[in-house]
This record gives sequence, C-alpha cells and structure tokens, in this order.
Amino acid sequence: NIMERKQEAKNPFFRVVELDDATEDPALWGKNFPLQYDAYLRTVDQQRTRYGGSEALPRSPSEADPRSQVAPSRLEEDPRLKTMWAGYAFAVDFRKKRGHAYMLEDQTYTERVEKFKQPGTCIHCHASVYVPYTKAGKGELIKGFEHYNVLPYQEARKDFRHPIACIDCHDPVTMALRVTRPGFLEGIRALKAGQGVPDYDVNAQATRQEMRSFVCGQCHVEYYFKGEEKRLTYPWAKGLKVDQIADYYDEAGFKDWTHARTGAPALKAQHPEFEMWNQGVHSRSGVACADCHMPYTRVGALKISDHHVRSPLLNVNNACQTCHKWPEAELLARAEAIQGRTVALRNRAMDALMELVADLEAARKAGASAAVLDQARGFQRRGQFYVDFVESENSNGFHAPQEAARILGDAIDYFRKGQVALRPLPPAGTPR
Amino acid sequence: NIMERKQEAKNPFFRVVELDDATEDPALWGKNFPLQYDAYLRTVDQQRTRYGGSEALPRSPSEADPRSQVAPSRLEEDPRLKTMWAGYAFAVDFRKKRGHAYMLEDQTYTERVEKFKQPGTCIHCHASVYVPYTKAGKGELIKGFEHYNVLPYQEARKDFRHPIACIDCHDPVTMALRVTRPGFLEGIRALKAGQGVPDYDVNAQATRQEMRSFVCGQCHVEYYFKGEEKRLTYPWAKGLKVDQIADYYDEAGFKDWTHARTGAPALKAQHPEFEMWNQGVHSRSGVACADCHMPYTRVGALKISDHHVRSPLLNVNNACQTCHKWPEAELLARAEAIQGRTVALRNRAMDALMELVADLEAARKAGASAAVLDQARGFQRRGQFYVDFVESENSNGFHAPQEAARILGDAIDYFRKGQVALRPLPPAGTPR
Amino acid sequence: MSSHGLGIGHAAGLLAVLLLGAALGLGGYTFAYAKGWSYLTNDAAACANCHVMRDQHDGWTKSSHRAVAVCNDCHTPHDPVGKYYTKASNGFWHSYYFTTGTFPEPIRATRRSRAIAEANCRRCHEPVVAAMGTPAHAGSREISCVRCHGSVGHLELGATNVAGEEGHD
Ligand code: HEC
Ligand code: HEC
Ligand code: HEC
Ligand code: HEC
Ligand code: HEC
Ligand code: HEC
Ligand code: HEC
Ligand code: HEC
Ligand code: HEC
Ligand code: HEC
Ligand code: HEC
Ligand code: HEC
Ligand code: HEC
Ligand code: HEC
Ligand SMILES: [Ca+2]
Ligand SMILES: [Ca+2]
Repeated sequence: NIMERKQEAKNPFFRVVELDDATEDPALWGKNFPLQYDAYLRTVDQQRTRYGGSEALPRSPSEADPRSQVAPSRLEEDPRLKTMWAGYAFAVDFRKKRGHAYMLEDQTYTERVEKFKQPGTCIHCHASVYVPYTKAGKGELIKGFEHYNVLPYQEARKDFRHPIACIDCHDPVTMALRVTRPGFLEGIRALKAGQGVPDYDVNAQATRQEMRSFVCGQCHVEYYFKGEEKRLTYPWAKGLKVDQIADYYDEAGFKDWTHARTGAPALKAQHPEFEMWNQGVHSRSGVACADCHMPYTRVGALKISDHHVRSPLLNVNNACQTCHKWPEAELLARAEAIQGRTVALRNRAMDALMELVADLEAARKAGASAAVLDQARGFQRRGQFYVDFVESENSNGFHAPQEAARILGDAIDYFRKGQVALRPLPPAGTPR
Repeated sequence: NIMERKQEAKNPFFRVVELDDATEDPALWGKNFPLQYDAYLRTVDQQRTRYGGSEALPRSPSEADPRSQVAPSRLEEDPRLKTMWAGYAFAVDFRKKRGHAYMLEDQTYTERVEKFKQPGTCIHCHASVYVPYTKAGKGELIKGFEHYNVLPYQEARKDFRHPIACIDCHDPVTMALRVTRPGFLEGIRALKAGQGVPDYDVNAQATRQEMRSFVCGQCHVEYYFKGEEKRLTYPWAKGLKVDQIADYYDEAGFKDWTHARTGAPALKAQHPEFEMWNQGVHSRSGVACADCHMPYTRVGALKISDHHVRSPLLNVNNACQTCHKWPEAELLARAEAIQGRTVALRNRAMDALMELVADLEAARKAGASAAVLDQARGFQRRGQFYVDFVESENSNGFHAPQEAARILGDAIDYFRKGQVALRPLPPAGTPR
Repeated sequence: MSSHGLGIGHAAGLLAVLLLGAALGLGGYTFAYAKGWSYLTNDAAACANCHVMRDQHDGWTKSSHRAVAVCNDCHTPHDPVGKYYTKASNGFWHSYYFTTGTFPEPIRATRRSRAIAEANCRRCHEPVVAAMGTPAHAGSREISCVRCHGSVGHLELGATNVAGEEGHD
C-alpha cells in the first residue's frame, strides 16, 4: 500500500550523528545531510545579476576590519542615499547584501557597528541564536532574547559563533521547519490578532507551505527597536502594507532619528521582502520563498531543496521554469522589465526627495514658521519611509511589481507636496 | 442528447447564402453563422462590474437625441474631468462606453458631435465602413477613407448604416480575420518601420494569433487627426509607450486644444487599450484580446468564439479559467486588486492636476512671466496626457498593472513640478 | 456538486453505479453508445471518445508523459478494485453529464481525482521524491506535486499551469 511504502522510504538519509536541541554546529548536521550541507556552504559564492545578486570587492584587511572582500557600497553607487539618511548610521556605511555565510562578519565589521553604539538586539538576525538564547534564558527562548537585547552589541557578540545554521530553521529530531526567532513569533501573533485570530502559535498552526516562507520571514522583514529594552519588534499590528506600517509608527510616535539637514523625525525601512511578497501575485498563488530561492534540485537519484540560497535569476531553470514554460531568456527579460520600471521610478522619487531636503534646509535658514516646517517635515518622514520600503526591498519590485510602483508614486506626491507647502504662490505683481 | 451532439460535431455550419465583399448586413452573414450572429446581437446587454462593464441609464428621448437609454456620464461621476478638459468638447459630454451595438448611435447623438463641428473621420471606428469606403473609393479603401475624412461628420454619417459588422473583421469568403481599418493599416506599418521592418502589410504578414488582437487594435487605440485633411493617424512611429507617443506629439508640434483656464497646449488620450495591453505580461505571453473578450465557448459539440464581446469579468470561467486554475472569486479578487490600486493612484494624480490648474490660473492673473508660465504649461501638457492614458484606458490598469502605476507616478511628478515652477522659495525674512 | 466522490465502498460502489444507471434509464444506453466499456482498457484514445475530453487529450499528447503514462496511470488508483470502481464511476457520471450536458466548464479535476493523480505521481517517482521535504509539519498536508508540475500530464498553452487549491468534490 502506497502509504506504508512512503513511510519506509521517508528518510533516505543515514543518521550518523544524533542531533538534539543543543547541536549548533552545522558541520555535525552535515554528517547526516551532506547534500544540504554542501549547498549551504556555497552561500559564500558571489555573483551579480542585472539588478541584484551579490558582488565581491577586494579590500586590504585592517586591524579593525579583517575582511579581504566586501560588497560594493550603495552610498558610493548613489550618493543621494547619504542625503536621505543624513544624521543616521546608514549614511556612513551601507553596502549591498550578499550570501548567508557572511551575515555575521558583515554585521560585526560594518561601520554602523564600529562607529555607533548598537544594542545586542542586532544579533537576532545575523547569527545562529537558538542555542545561545535558550541557554541564557535557562531553557526559555524569549528570556534569552530579552537578555541579549539590552547588552551592548560587542558584549553580546561574544556568545555567538555561527551565521545562520540548520537549527535556526529545522527541528533537529523531525527535521520539520521551525520558527526560532522571537521577533517573528511575536510579530506574526500581533498580525493575526489584528485579523481576529487570537494567540496564534506559528509552529503549531502554520501549514507546511506557509512555513516555507515563514522561516525566511524570521529576518527578511521591516523592524524597529521598541522602548528602552530595545526589544526587536515587527510593526505588523495593523497589517503588512506600507501605509499600515507607517500609521503604526505615527500612532506609536516613533522615529528612528532626527534628519540632520531638515530636522524631520525620520524612519528607516529595512528589507521588507516578506511584507512586499505578501502583496504580490506569487504569494497569492501560494508560491513560497523557498520555491524560488531554494528550489528542488536533482542530486543523483534524489530531489532535494537547494540550500544554496541565492538569487533565483542565477538559477532560472529550477527556480522558474518548472512553473513557467517560457525560455530562460524570456523569463529573465520579464523579471528585468519589472525591475527596470521600478528602478526608473525609484530614481524619480529620489530626485524629488533631494529637492525637498534642499527646500527645507533653505526655508529653515530663511526662518520659516515652525508650523510650515513641520508640515513639510511630515511629508518628508512619510515619503522617505515609502521610498525606502522599495529601495531597501531587495527584489527591485519583482516580489510585487504594481505595489512597488504605487508606493513610489505615493512617495513622489508626498515629497512634492512638502515643497509646495514651503513655497506659497507669490502675491500679484511680484516680478518673475 | 448524444445523437445530436455527434451530428453537430460532423457539420459545424451550413452555407445558406453566398457572402461577398459587398455583403454588409450582418443578418445575412448570420444565416450562415447563426451562433456567432446571435451572440453578436447580445452586445446590447448592459451589465456592470466593480470598475467596468456597462450600465444603462434611462432617459426621456428628445428630438435631438432619441435614445431612451444612455451610459452614465463620467463628468458627473468625477467633475475633475471637466477641469482637465476645460475648453475641449470632452468637458461637455463624456460617458462610459458600452456594447458594440451602440457605437453608431452613441457617436451620432453625443453632444461632442451635436454641439461641435466634427470631421467625417470620426466614423472610421463607429460604423461598418468597409463597404461604403470601398464604394466611395471606387474599389480603393484608402481613397474612400480620405473622401470621408474631409466631409463634415453629419454629411458623411448619411452613408453608414450599421455599427461594426462581420465584414469589418472577416473575409467573407474564407472567414479569415482581416484588418479593414486604414488607421491601423497605416499605424502598424509606421510602427514596424520604426522597428526596422519596411512596408509591413498586416493582412499578409501577421500570424493568426496576432490577428486575434489586431482586429481590435483597429479601434481600441490612441489617435489624432493629422493636418488639414483630418487624416486619422495612430501616433506610433516612435513606439507604443506613452513616453514615445508624447515625444511624437512634441516633435510634431501637435496639440488637440488650448486649455481654457491655463492656456496649456493640451493633448487628449483616447482608449489606448491596444497600446497598454502591449506593455503587459499577457501580451508578452501571447494572450490576445479575443482570448479574454471573445473566449471559446462550447455550444453543443462545437467550440466557437463568443461574439458577445464584453467584460471578461462577466464571464470568468470561459475568459480566465481556461488558463488559470483558480476559483472564480479569487480571479475576480485579483483583477479588482489591480484595478483598485490603479484607481487610487489615478485619484491622487487628478488631485495634483487640480492644484496645478489652480496655481497656473492664479499665476496668470498675478502676471507671472511667459517663461515661467510656459514651463508649468509644459508640465501640465505632459502630465495630463499621462493621466488620460490610464484614465481613458478602459481596463483600469488590468492590461498592464505595473506600467499603469508607473505612468501615474510620472504624471504626479510632472504636475507637482509644474506647481514648484510657479512657486519660488520666498526670500529670507518673509514672515510665514 | 458531488459527481465522482460517491462515498460508497469499492465493490458495492461498482454495483451501485450500474444499478443507479439502469434506474435512471440512461446509464446502460449512453454507456454502450459512448463506448462506455471500451475505455475500461488503458487506451488513451478511449478517453478522447468524448469531445469534451479532447482538450486534455491534446494536452497530454504534448506533455512530457505522453510516452510514459496513459490517462489511467494517473487517473485511477492502483489497487485493483478501486481502479475499476473509479472507472465505472467516471464512466457512468461522465456519460450522465455528457448526455445531460449539465456540467461546469472548464472541466476541473475533483479533489478526489487530484488526490488519485498525486498518489500516482508518488507511486512512479518514489525514488526521486523520497527525500523531498521533511516529515509533515503539525497541521499541514503533504506537499502537492501539481503545484509545481501542473503541466506534466497536460501541457497547456498560456498560463502557468499551476493547480488552484480548490476543486469541486
Ligand atoms: C516567484 C519567485 C519568488 C518568490 C516567491 C520570492 N522571491 Fe525573492 N526574489 C525573486 C527574484 C526574481 C528576485 C530578484 C533577484 C535579482 O535581482 O537577481 C528576488 C530577490 C530577492 C532577494 C535579493 C536577492 C539578490 O540576490 O539580490 C531577497 C533577499 C529575496 N528575494 C527574499 C525573498 C523572501 C524572503 C521571499 C519570501 C517572503 C521571497 N524572496 C519570495 C523571486 C522570488
Ligand atoms: C537569521 C536571519 C535570516 C534568515 C532566517 C534568512 N535570511 Fe536571508 N539573509 C540574511 C542576512 C543577514 C543576509 C545578508 C548577509 C550579508 O549581506 O552579509 C541575507 C541574505 C539573503 C540573500 C542574498 C544572497 C546573495 O547572494 O546576495 C537571499 C537571496 C536570502 N537571504 C534569502 C533568504 C531566504 C529565501 C530565506 C529562507 C529560506 C532566508 N534568506 C532566511 C538573514 C536571514
Ligand atoms: C529583522 C532582522 C534583522 C535585524 C534585527 C538586523 N538585520 Fe542586518 N540584515 C538583515 C537582512 C535580512 C539583511 C540582508 C538584506 C539587506 O541587506 O537588505 C541584512 C543586512 C545587513 C548588513 C549588510 C548590508 C548592509 O546593510 O551594509 C549589515 C552590515 C547589517 N545587516 C547590519 C545590521 C546591524 C548593525 C543591525 C542592528 C542595528 C542589524 N543588521 C539588524 C536582517 C536584520
Ligand atoms: C534559512 C532556512 C534554512 C536553513 C538555515 C537550513 N534549511 Fe534545510 N530546509 C529549509 C527549507 C525551506 C526546506 C524545505 C522544507 C519543506 O519543504 O518542508 C528544507 C529542507 C531540508 C531537508 C529535507 C530534504 C530537502 O532537501 O527538501 C533537509 C534534510 C535539510 N533541509 C537539511 C538542512 C541542513 C543539514 C542544514 C544546515 C546545513 C539546513 N537544512 C539549513 C530551510 C533551511
Ligand atoms: C511554484 C510556481 C511558480 C514559481 C516557482 C514561479 N512562478 Fe511566476 N507565477 C506563478 C503564478 C501562479 C503566477 C500568477 C499568474 C498565474 O496564475 O498564472 C505567476 C506570475 C508571474 C509573472 C507575472 C506576474 C507579475 O508579477 O508580473 C511573472 C513575470 C513571473 N511569474 C515570473 C517568474 C519568475 C522570473 C520566476 C522565477 C524567479 C517565477 N515566476 C517563479 C507561479 C510561479
Ligand atoms: C488577459 C485577459 C485580457 C486581455 C488579453 C485583454 N483584456 Fe481587455 N480587459 C480585461 C479585463 C479583466 C478588463 C476589466 C474589465 C472590467 O473591469 O469589468 C478588461 C477591460 C477592457 C475594456 C473595457 C471593458 C469593460 O466592459 O469595461 C476594453 C474595451 C478592453 N479591455 C479591450 C481590450 C483590447 C482591445 C485588448 C487587446 C488589445 C484587450 N482588452 C486584451 C482582460 C483582458
Ligand atoms: C470598428 C471599431 C471597433 C472595433 C474593430 C472593435 N471595437 Fe470594441 N468598441 C468600439 C466602440 C466604439 C465601443 C463603444 C461603443 C459605445 O460606447 O457606444 C466599443 C466597446 C467595446 C467594449 C465595451 C463593451 C461593454 O459592454 O462595455 C469592449 C469590451 C470592446 N469594445 C472590446 C473589443 C474587442 C475585444 C475587439 C476585437 C475583438 C473590439 N472591441 C473591436 C469600437 C470597436
Ligand atoms: C481610433 C478609433 C476611434 C475614433 C477615430 C473615434 N472613436 Fe469614439 N470610441 C472609440 C472606442 C474604442 C470607444 C470605446 C472606448 C471608450 O469609450 O473609451 C469609443 C467611444 C466613443 C463614445 C462613447 C463614450 C464617450 O466618449 O462618451 C462616443 C460618444 C464617441 N466615441 C464619439 C466619437 C467622436 C465624436 C469621434 C470623432 C471626433 C470618435 N468617437 C472617434 C474609437 C474611436
Ligand atoms: C470585432 C471583430 C469581429 C466581428 C465584428 C465579428 N467577428 Fe467573427 N471572429 C472574430 C475573431 C477574433 C474570431 C476568432 C478567429 C480566430 O481564432 O482565428 C472570430 C471567429 C469567427 C468564426 C469562426 C468560428 C469561431 O467562432 O471561432 C465565425 C464563423 C465568425 N467569427 C463569424 C462571425 C459573424 C457571422 C459575425 C457577424 C455577425 C462576426 N463573426 C463578427 C472577430 C469578429
Ligand atoms: C502524468 C499524469 C497524467 C496523465 C498521463 C493524464 N493526466 Fe489528466 N490530469 C493530471 C493531473 C495532475 C490533473 C489535475 C491538474 C490540476 O488540477 O491542475 C489532470 C486533470 C485532468 C482533467 C480535468 C481538467 C483539469 O485541468 O483539471 C481531465 C479531464 C483529464 N486530466 C483527463 C485526462 C485524459 C483524458 C488523459 C489521457 C489522454 C489524461 N488526463 C492523462 C495528470 C495526468
Ligand atoms: C462519456 C464521455 C466521457 C468519456 C469516455 C470520458 N470522460 Fe472524463 N469527463 C466527461 C465529462 C462530461 C466530464 C465533466 C464532468 C465533471 O466535471 O465531473 C468529465 C470529467 C473528467 C475529469 C475531471 C473531473 C474529475 O473527475 O476529476 C477527469 C479527471 C476525467 N474526466 C478523466 C477521464 C478519463 C481518465 C477517461 C478515460 C478512462 C475519461 N475521462 C473518459 C466525459 C467523459
Ligand atoms: C506511470 C508512471 C508515472 C506516473 C503516474 C507519473 N510519472 Fe512522471 N515520469 C514517469 C517517467 C517514466 C518519466 C520519465 C523519466 C525520465 O525521463 O527519466 C517521468 C518524468 C517526470 C518528470 C520529468 C520530466 C518533466 O516533465 O519535467 C516530472 C517532473 C514528473 N515525471 C512528474 C510527475 C508528476 C508530478 C506526476 C503526477 C501528476 C507524474 N510524474 C506521474 C512516470 C510516471
Ligand atoms: C516547489 C516546487 C516543486 C514541487 C512541490 C515538486 N517538485 Fe518535482 N521538481 C521541481 C524542480 C525545480 C525540479 C527540477 C530539479 C532538477 O532538474 O534539478 C523537479 C524535478 C522533478 C522530477 C524530475 C527529476 C529528474 O530530473 O529526473 C520528478 C520526477 C519530480 N520532480 C516529481 C515530483 C513529484 C512526484 C512531486 C510531488 C511529490 C514533486 N515533484 C513536487 C519542483 C517541485
Ligand atoms: C490564454 C491564457 C490566459 C488567459 C485567457 C488569461 N490569462 Fe492571466 N495570465 C496568463 C499568463 C501566461 C500570465 C503570465 C504569468 C505566467 O507566465 O503564467 C498571466 C498572468 C496573470 C496575472 C498576474 C500578472 C499580473 O498582471 O498581475 C493575473 C492577475 C491574471 N493573469 C489574471 C487573469 C484574468 C482575471 C483573466 C481573465 C480576464 C486572465 N488572466 C486570462 C495567461 C492567461
Ligand atoms: Ca525599520
Ligand atoms: Ca488622442
């Protein structure tokens, strides 16, 4: 009978070592699952795509930063970003992201950490935290999370050894997917509560297909540090759309920093891949992150999930063509057409922002009233968050093409309205 | 019962009457093809969808306008349109479109015709023109076209009896699809020439699948009347994108009218369904207008094209589900999500336009310099054409979701830049 | 509406279907006429006897499986009784719908027949897919093959041939 035969065949792997909830080192897991482990190690690869992927820039290692390779600086590629983030750590060092293998070192050595005081909270998404968290929390994950959030980053950093590892996504005994990140556990619960589903427990209630995206949503999301405890929080109580998140911050009276040149109470958006994907037709169709970024791949007699997590455009055959029977070149062209439109509109929005910042600076010098300035700052705050929501989203619009364009359209309107607020029509007779 | 079905299967239709190139009356064609004819007659139906479809408004017939039903006025639904078109016929009467059966009467009785002088050119897309054109041109279609273009509308009107009929899309002998509209014959030739394909002859060179869209592109396109001969022209020489068309008009130094309140040399965009569809993923995938608006439908053992041309959202199972295995409610929700985003952004753009018009009017009164005014008018001209390109496109963004949003984003930027151009920053010390 | 998903035991089911057909006074007739018995063979063309099956037949002839699997390899369960029960069931109901012409179009696989197809995917591809995914997660279904391989049995032109979750019973 089919069912039974499945059971027998279920696990074609040999259990060489016994894994438990304290086994952090991926090399040990790799003894049982060498194919996944080998692929996982390949996240060191660095290869560009037209708009994404990752790229290696050689550098001479120093005391402070021993890295011999880094990703290119976005600030040098587009200096307008320095103006957008004026007065905030991101204006000092912001680079392209690269493979999972680098997450821990890239965080450790970024000038955002070296030149600014950062909380232990940061580690949540840049290391294998499950074991240290539970240890520090005496068996309680959340307690450990809270313990590290309040420490200075460098002090917390000492207890973490690996970038993301198997145990961050898998149950060591069943190998089932498992969410281990307090930020997501609490964030998704707040989201579901807002939708009328109380006490949502993702590990108990999510379907397997949902888990194929939720494990990524543990980190590829917008976040902020809440209150004195610097508690990592995903601002989802009102929903996942950019407007709902901006409203959430307004009501919480939250700001990330005060813009150095305009005095606006500014917000920073970070990598909302999960939120944007949720607005797109792929997620509506039940297509998970893993479907495209970890597609099944044939290895010998077996089909396994490609643990070399990377841009699907480097792997169109497996990532797209099982579902889309179009030639590889055509699929690439479709993705790039979407990205090209997004980037063009994003540049238009950045130009509008530059003009608003210049106007605000000038109006400030010219002694405009607080009321007028604050109105314009309000437009800057919101518009900047919208642009950043697309700018920092790493698919250049692919995850939700129309939504990305609509967000940028709204942003342009906010920036220009800010300028208009600062520029009254001249009274009749003024020579122009 | 099965007996009959097998019968039908053998013999799709009986040739009762001989059709030739002079057979205009669809009723005659209907004798050979009763199924298609019956469906064709049903284009009188009027049924709404969330954002589209058509709707019947009862009215008391008058001398001037004997219609007992009309489509709702868009001008009343959104008075901002009157401002956009101030000084142009569209600001007087502009209604929702409805079924093919009404095309001739709706044109005859619109106030755009009754209160304004219109050329015979108009008839090109509102009647069955093939027979009258060839007759007037002594066998030469183009000559007949030119003959009627220069007549006053009312005079030309007399020679046309039917709304679009079979002969406008079909060869009477082979029943193959055939393009009969000079505007498209010349427009597509200009487009292909621009792409390096000389002397393109659509009826000889287009594939069958292309023809399933080209027959619609005969009329569902942006157009203008060129020169003194009022020659109907599709502005495609540089390409089908809104930017390329706007550039075309700029280089031709063409304007449709001078905006009554601002003096801007304005442009009117009309129903660019064909152009927008070209930018979407459906056309990229080879999905033709007829696939959705005239889907194959089973009548007994036969599969025929549904000649009741209408909104596919009234017919989701035939129009969409043959390709998309999603439930009807889900497909509707997807289409409406796209349309909802488009409409929201379109409203944002309209508001920006209203503010620019107000500013321009004020600046004019306040005696701003011609240089400043012309700069702002330039922004109005382009922005208005962009908004109208989406506003007058009848799918509310569905045909190309991201492109529609991108166009609106650009338009918003143009309008606001126009305002900024009219509003210099006040010199230091100005009390505000 | 419930067509193939008759919740009756296998052997009894086959009998019940035939009796029911006779009772309605058309089962026997349409069945014979529409070569009802002939497609109890594994001849794909037999399914295409019905013009309404032609699209799927055409799709199958373009699919990667045309040479390796016939209709019944995917659409009938592969335990002996179930096979003939399902066929008789299909046969009777297809004849019934076909005659009365009262069935929803486009034709869609029922939950039951999609489950049968999925089971058949695994039956043939056990070795390849054995490693796929981890033991089912609390509250989850096994992962669906058709979600990614929707076109292996029927290569359809046009859209991504991805199965929706739904399906009439
Ligand atoms: C339908 C396929 C698909 C799905 C589903 C999908 N992505 Fe992507 N993703 C892409 C494509 C295509 C890109 C663009 C890659 C490029 O530009 O090289 C991308 C880009 C990215 C990037 C940047 C990668 C790079 O190398 O530049 C990240 C990070 C990412 N996606 C994360 C996610 C997450 C997290 C999810 C789920 C919440 C997700 N994606 C869902 C297709 C997908
Ligand atoms: C523990 C946090 C975390 C989790 C969980 C996580 N990521 Fe990442 N991901 C990161 C970080 C951090 C980076 C950037 C590393 C760097 O730039 O040094 C990254 C980078 C990426 C990239 C860019 C790779 C490249 O070559 O440019 C992709 C694609 C990606 N992640 C997709 C995913 C997907 C898909 C999942 C789930 C299957 C996932 N991530 C789960 C934190 C995470
Ligand atoms: C909610 C999860 C999360 C948190 C919290 C987080 N990161 Fe990241 N980080 C990511 C992801 C995902 C990426 C990869 C995508 C990207 O770069 O946009 C990333 C990329 C980076 C990178 C490489 C690209 C760059 O920005 O130069 C650095 C450095 C970095 N993070 C530093 C930090 C620091 C410092 C903190 C704390 C202040 C922090 N991260 C907190 C998820 C997180
Ligand atoms: C960023 C999240 C993530 C990390 C880290 C990760 N996996 Fe996975 N893994 C997945 C996903 C997603 C699947 C697919 C599970 C499913 O479909 O239910 C998977 C599936 C598997 C499977 C089941 C067979 C297969 O390939 O589908 C094994 C075995 C496995 N992973 C081993 C490992 C090992 C060993 C490591 C560490 C070297 C690891 N995984 C790290 C996300 C991850
Ligand atoms: C598991 C199936 C699956 C995978 C994998 C997948 N897609 Fe899709 N894709 C879909 C579905 C479903 C749709 C929605 C349209 C439909 O229902 O056919 C879609 C829509 C699209 C669209 C049109 C929608 C839009 O946003 O413009 C593009 C373009 C596209 N996919 C490209 C890709 C690319 C590129 C990849 C690989 C990086 C990919 N897809 C991977 C299933 C998939
Ligand atoms: C993939 C399917 C699809 C294709 C292909 C397509 N359309 Fe549409 N069209 C739609 C949908 C959906 C709407 C929205 C209808 C509504 O809002 O009720 C629409 C709306 C329209 C409308 C307004 C109809 C109404 O009742 O409101 C017109 C006119 C139109 N399309 C013409 C065309 C033309 C001409 C082409 C080819 C150049 C084309 N369409 C191609 C799906 C399609
Ligand atoms: C001869 C010109 C012409 C051709 C050719 C033509 N149309 Fe139209 N179409 C019109 C006009 C004019 C109207 C509006 C009639 C009115 O409002 O009175 C219209 C209306 C429509 C509508 C709206 C129907 C409704 O119920 O609201 C749809 C949908 C449509 N056309 C689709 C198509 C498609 C698809 C094709 C090709 C298969 C096509 N048209 C060919 C001129 C044309
Ligand atoms: C290139 C083809 C074409 C030409 C030329 C054309 N129309 Fe139309 N007309 C259409 C199509 C297609 C529609 C239906 C779609 C829509 O209403 O946007 C339409 C709709 C209409 C309608 C019904 C909706 C409305 O606008 O109130 C009127 C009235 C109308 N046209 C009048 C005219 C007049 C007057 C002229 C000449 C000045 C003209 N048309 C020239 C194609 C054309
Ligand atoms: C607006 C354009 C248009 C008009 C007007 C039109 N047809 Fe068609 N017709 C089509 C298209 C498109 C097809 C599909 C042709 C193909 O797939 O090659 C078609 C197909 C047909 C077919 C082939 C069988 C089928 O249904 O696919 C017949 C017969 C036919 N039409 C008869 C008529 C008759 C009779 C009339 C007038 C009452 C008519 N048509 C009016 C566009 C039109
Ligand atoms: C390799 C496996 C396979 C073969 C061989 C196969 N089918 Fe299918 N068939 C499927 C699957 C899987 C579905 C469900 C598709 C879905 O739900 O997306 C399906 C669906 C159908 C449907 C319902 C229509 C639909 O799209 O849901 C019909 C009818 C059908 N098949 C008939 C046939 C006929 C007749 C043959 C032989 C000519 C055949 N099938 C051969 C796998 C197969
Ligand atoms: C007597 C004509 C006829 C024959 C012969 C026939 N079918 Fe069908 N089939 C139909 C009709 C009518 C429907 C639609 C009724 C429905 O949707 O349940 C249908 C629907 C289906 C479906 C989709 C509904 C479901 O059950 O999931 C499948 C799958 C299918 N047939 C497979 C087959 C296979 C396999 C064969 C050959 C062994 C076959 N058919 C032979 C008429 C027939
Ligand atoms: C009767 C046995 C049989 C059944 C049932 C069957 N397959 Fe296959 N399948 C095969 C054989 C044999 C091949 C060819 C293998 C090869 O070429 O190495 C194949 C090839 C494939 C391939 C690789 C070629 C391609 O199309 O990409 C895929 C994927 C596949 N099958 C999936 C499925 C799915 C999904 C189902 C169920 C809907 C299914 N198969 C049902 C026997 C079967
Ligand atoms: C999330 C998407 C996805 C799902 C779900 C999925 N597959 Fe696949 N499958 C793939 C991809 C991608 C490949 C291509 C792997 C390669 O060629 O490296 C593949 C390849 C295959 C192959 C061909 C292997 C070979 O190269 O010969 C078979 C057979 C197959 N799958 C069967 C199945 C079956 C049976 C199921 C359900 C149990 C299934 N697949 C579910 C994505 C999927
Ligand atoms: C002849 C096939 C066909 C028909 C008919 C069709 N589609 Fe599509 N649709 C596609 C293809 C192909 C794609 C592109 C993605 C892919 O490759 O699967 C797509 C993509 C889509 C998308 C995602 C892209 C986007 O623009 O967001 C939506 C939504 C969609 N279709 C809805 C519809 C609706 C609603 C209808 C009916 C009015 C329809 N489709 C009719 C083939 C079709
Ligand atoms: Ca943030
Ligand atoms: Ca025009």
